[in-house]
Amino acid sequence: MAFDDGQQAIADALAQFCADRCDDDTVKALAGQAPGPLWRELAELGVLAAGAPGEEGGALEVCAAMEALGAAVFPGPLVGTFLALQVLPAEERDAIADGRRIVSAGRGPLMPFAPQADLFLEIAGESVYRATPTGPVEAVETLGGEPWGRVALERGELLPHAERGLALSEMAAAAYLAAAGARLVADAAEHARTRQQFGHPIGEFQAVAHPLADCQIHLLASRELARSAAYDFDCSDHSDCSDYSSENEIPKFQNAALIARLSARASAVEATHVCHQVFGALGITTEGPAWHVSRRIRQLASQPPGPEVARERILGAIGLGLT
Amino acid sequence: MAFDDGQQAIADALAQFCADRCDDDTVKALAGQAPGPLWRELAELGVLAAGAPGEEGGALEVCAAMEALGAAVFPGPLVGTFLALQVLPAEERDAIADGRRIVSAGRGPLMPFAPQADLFLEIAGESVYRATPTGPVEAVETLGGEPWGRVALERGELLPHAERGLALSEMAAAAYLAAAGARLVADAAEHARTRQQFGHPIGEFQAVAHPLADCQIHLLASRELARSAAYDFDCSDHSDCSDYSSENEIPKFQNAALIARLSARASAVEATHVCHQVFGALGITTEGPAWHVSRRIRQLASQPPGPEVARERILGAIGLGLT
Amino acid sequence: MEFDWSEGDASHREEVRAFLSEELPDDWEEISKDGPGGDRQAAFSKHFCGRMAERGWLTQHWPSEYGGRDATSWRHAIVGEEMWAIGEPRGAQYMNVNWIGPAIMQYGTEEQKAFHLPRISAGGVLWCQGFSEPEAGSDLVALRTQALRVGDEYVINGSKIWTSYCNHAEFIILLVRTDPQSTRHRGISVLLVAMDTPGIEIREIPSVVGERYFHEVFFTDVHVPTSALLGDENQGWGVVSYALQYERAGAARYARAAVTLDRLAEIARERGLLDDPMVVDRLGEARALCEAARVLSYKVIDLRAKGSPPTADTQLARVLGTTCDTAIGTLALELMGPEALEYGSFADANFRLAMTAGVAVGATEVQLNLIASRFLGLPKE
Amino acid sequence: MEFDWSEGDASHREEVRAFLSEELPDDWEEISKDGPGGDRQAAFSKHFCGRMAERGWLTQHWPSEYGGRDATSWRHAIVGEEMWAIGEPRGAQYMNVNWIGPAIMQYGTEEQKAFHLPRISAGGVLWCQGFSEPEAGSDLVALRTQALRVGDEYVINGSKIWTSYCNHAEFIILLVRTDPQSTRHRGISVLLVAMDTPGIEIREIPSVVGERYFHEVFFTDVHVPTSALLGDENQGWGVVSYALQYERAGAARYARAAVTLDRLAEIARERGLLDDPMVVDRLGEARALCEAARVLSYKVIDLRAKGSPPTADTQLARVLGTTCDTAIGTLALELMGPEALEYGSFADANFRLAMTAGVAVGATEVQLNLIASRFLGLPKE
Repeated sequence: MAFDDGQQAIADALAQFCADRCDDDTVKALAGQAPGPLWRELAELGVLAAGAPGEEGGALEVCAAMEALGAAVFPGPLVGTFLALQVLPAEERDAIADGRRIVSAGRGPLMPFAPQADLFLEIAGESVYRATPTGPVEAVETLGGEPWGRVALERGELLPHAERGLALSEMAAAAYLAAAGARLVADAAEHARTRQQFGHPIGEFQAVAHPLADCQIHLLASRELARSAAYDFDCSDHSDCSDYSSENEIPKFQNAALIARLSARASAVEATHVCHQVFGALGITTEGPAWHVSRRIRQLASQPPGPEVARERILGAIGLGLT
Repeated sequence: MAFDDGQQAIADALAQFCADRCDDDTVKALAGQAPGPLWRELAELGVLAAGAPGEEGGALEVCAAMEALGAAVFPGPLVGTFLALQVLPAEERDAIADGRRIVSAGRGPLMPFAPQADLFLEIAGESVYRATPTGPVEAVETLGGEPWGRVALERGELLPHAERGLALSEMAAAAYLAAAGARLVADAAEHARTRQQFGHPIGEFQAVAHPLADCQIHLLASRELARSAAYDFDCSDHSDCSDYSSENEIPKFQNAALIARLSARASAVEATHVCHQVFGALGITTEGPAWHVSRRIRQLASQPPGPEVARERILGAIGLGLT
Repeated sequence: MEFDWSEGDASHREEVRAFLSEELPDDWEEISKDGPGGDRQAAFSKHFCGRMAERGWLTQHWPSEYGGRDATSWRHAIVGEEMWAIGEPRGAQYMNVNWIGPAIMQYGTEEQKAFHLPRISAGGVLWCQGFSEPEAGSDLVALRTQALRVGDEYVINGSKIWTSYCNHAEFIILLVRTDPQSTRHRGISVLLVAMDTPGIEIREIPSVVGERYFHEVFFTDVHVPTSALLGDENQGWGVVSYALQYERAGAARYARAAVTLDRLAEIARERGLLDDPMVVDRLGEARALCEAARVLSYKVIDLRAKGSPPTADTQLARVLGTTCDTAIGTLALELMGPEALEYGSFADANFRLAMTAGVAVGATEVQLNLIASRFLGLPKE
Repeated sequence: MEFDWSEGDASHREEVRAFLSEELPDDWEEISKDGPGGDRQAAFSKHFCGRMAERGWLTQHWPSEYGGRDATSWRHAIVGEEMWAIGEPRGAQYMNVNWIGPAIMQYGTEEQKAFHLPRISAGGVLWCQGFSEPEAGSDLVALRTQALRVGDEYVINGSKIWTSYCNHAEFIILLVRTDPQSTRHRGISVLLVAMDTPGIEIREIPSVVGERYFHEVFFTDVHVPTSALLGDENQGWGVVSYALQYERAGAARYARAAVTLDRLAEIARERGLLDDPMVVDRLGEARALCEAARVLSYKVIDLRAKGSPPTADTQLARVLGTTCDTAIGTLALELMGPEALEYGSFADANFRLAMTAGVAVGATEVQLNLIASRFLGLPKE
């Protein structure tokens, strides 16, 4: 599945933006930092706005953007932002899409980007609530280099369109994870082509090459599944799309997003294992080529919606198949 | 850990017995057959009797025997027999140890060797009961080539020493599985040394060699764990053995048997996957070098005590470690 | 976005399903138990493929001049999915329509095309594929079977192995060495040989995956006319490469796997196993694998629909299809506990079938080598 | 059966535990947080090893002539298990007593033995190991650092990388090429060099696994006397192979892993995760892995106790120890969910540590090659 010209243009433009403004050194330097000027620059490109209902763009545009951002392991509360743009009323969206307001979406009490957040969303099962801190936010340094916080939340208003918000954010996470994983594999392959041991580039050894090839397969499939989930999401807005699984109780876009997330999560985490093996000691230096990528993958892979939600939805989706 | 001379003599004698009386063709021919003359010949060697309490021998002798029998994938109700010899009263043991009475031990309603069984033992959690069929035994052909049966059972007397019986039979299964797996790996390695593809023996390819090496490691460790479990079992009869985990509620021999079984089960099943890849199409012919081994592994790996019992015991054992 | 099922595709799927529910007898499950090589399924497939041919569906993706309808690859893929999902009532004929026919179309003489293509398109002829040899498995070009040219005939000597369905086949597409001095890729040719030619003998190799699955085929002084040659003499490697590209993405294994998974989930539900989160997780992972395999297959079909030459994407789809089959076969065995051990049970049958996944179409190892080299630029050993 | 802990072994373990609970300060967990390379743990280890030496335990397995007590390898293994389990209060000195000292014993001159062994045995000296180079990782013999003989000195130029603990070390056991014309295994020598020799510079490489874990060490015209040579000139490969055999089974990683697993199980229990059969299964699998690694390590110790030369069993134990560490690190991360992401948390710290398991001591790949060749007779590429 290929993007159309407009979507491809988004991906290309963002790849260029990341090359200019967010290279590896920047990513490393920004680890643990609050979303700052770079986040607002991204927002000004209209990337976040594409995730709001009724705006220019849609899920495929978000998907194209997330692939470019994932390949650059661009930091920031991307996933929570896409959730928020679907569930919050129109009048609140601009400040979020502009990068002025920071969203923390999670299950609590450990919340992503909580120290900087202007707005808290609590995910409980398939529901999303507004939430208010009832005490101070205790900053927490994370494995993934994201600034999280521990905070007690009081649950507020139940928000509408949670199923769309969760699906969009899951699809977005899947696209990002698949791209970050693929980039890690590409870098590891480059290393394997040049690193000599025992008189050969290590990429000649099947013990190195085959696991990388296996990762590549799963990551490409995950990318396709994310694109396909984005397509289904956009389709669900229109009546002219065929939806041969429409007999099912659960909308196709929800299942597709779940499947994409499961697949991307598994394949990106597997890629971190494999690539760290390939990089050896280099991989566990903070200056090295792998850590800033693999830590982000680890972080995103652990983010909600977590296994409980996935499980419930799997139970619903189990009979899907082709029939 | 090496066997002492007596134990090694058992292993050697049984290896010779299997070479003479139970080669691969015999094993293939006996698939699906009831225990017959060969079973009684084995019994006459005193192999089964070694598993009875107070007899000559003990768990290490059983372990040595099971390693030899596993390497030859010797057929018959070995595991259930060792269970029975521990839980049944002395006056019933001779007929079982002599091979005259066939034991079917399982959770029901699908019971191993049921069509031929003279005696049924029902395993329920950590307990073992005598059981009586309440109807006819419906013969069931199995994936593993063992003659099983579907039969309704009425639960009878609760038998004593279930913990010893289950531990001995688990250790026996572990020793057999580890040996059968190791034999499969050795055969696959032999194939990999001789089979040429792309101008090289396939064993030169790391994609072939490394998974085999990995299996070898785990199988050797499983063998050691089975031996170690057997040692603990025998020790538990004497007071002169050190037992640095004796503070735990669960006897060391029980944990050791469980660990050995978990390890052997996982490593032998993994060996079937890996070796079938190495053998390719040869592996899925019934005439070929792998199927009669891998089907037996599959069968034994699925036999009770199953995951529920294992889980309960793991919960008990979890705090074991070195402390 | 370039891909979606069109309206027509969706209704075609419905038509195919309606056709299947009409044509498949009540005892279809019993008939198909032993696989496409079984006597009953083989016999049924001739009738069934005839009925498909009547509707114009059997080779609808072929050009109309060869008995097709110029349908898109997507239409044909829909048929493939539906057929595989239900246990392949076309029997071995999926090979005819997927790659043997197309290879004849590409490389055949006018005479060969005129003779073979209408027969395949009509659904009444069975082919088998004589590629592998005892010493030439994944490494096909190590083949030794010789066809020496003597006047206007070839005289074939040698043997093939793992030949599926050949007990029922009228023809074999046969890979032979026509230049006895040659090695590796050079000097190989492809012959189209009638299976009733004197000198051909078949031995069944009993397999764990069902009746008549594997055979050895022995060729002893088998004489065939030189007109049996497909493509140019000694240039057969090009022919076989072309066919293999189609073969490797030919089978919608993921469709079968998805149906198996649905049944497995149903059984798990009946047994109350769905309370166990581990079971649900495993089912979810397996579902994600099926969908991943499906989506990669769609990439391949998309290329084909656009008339682009096959790419290494075919390998990706193939490896993932295998992974998926194996994962579900293993899951079936684990979920069913000792019940899975019953011979012929749902879990047992699927596990046995899954065992062949990595074997049937080229070793995964070779495909991973290719992927490492084409996608990741890794050097070859 | 040849193996069991003797009565004395069991009571020795009790003694060691009592000693540990007496000697380790209340803030030991805090001290040991950054690993043996951290400043606090390094400083503590000098005090601690001195206390061990007072008891005669630090090098009890050494011969009495070199400051040991002729204790069995089992006794020393007990110490190793207990030390590793609690976070290695010996700091980097486990290297001294496990393999650097033994290598000096085996290959050293009388002068070297007299100078170095009592110092190691007394617990007050730290060594580091200068083997790896940027272009010579698993493939050590690709090393380029040169030591040219000039009169009665060697002049060293080059650099080492991934050198652990060298910031605190007084000495380095250094692998150099003394014959500049040589390649591979030939022409390599081992030097014992004081770290305060002029021309040695250290750069820390920030790592994900704790403070001062990795360094680069640069040698610029470093002059050392020829008496620094350990073993014969150009015969250093024998020396390093001897040391590596001890190194590779030196660390009782399984003991640490088992303790980690116990804590993980405890946390899982507190959180009610043990109701989930998947969690219990995974814990059980991990426990079986730990025990498997332990039992293979015991085989190696058993050989050593009998004075047999090290065998390829060492590789088995090593690979399984790594597998075990990785499995438990991953499990910790999965079980803890988002909580695991907290920097410095139990799961995070263990995961980071586990990441080094496969890296620290020779690549697993190389070890699998060895096992395939020695145990399975598979041909080398």
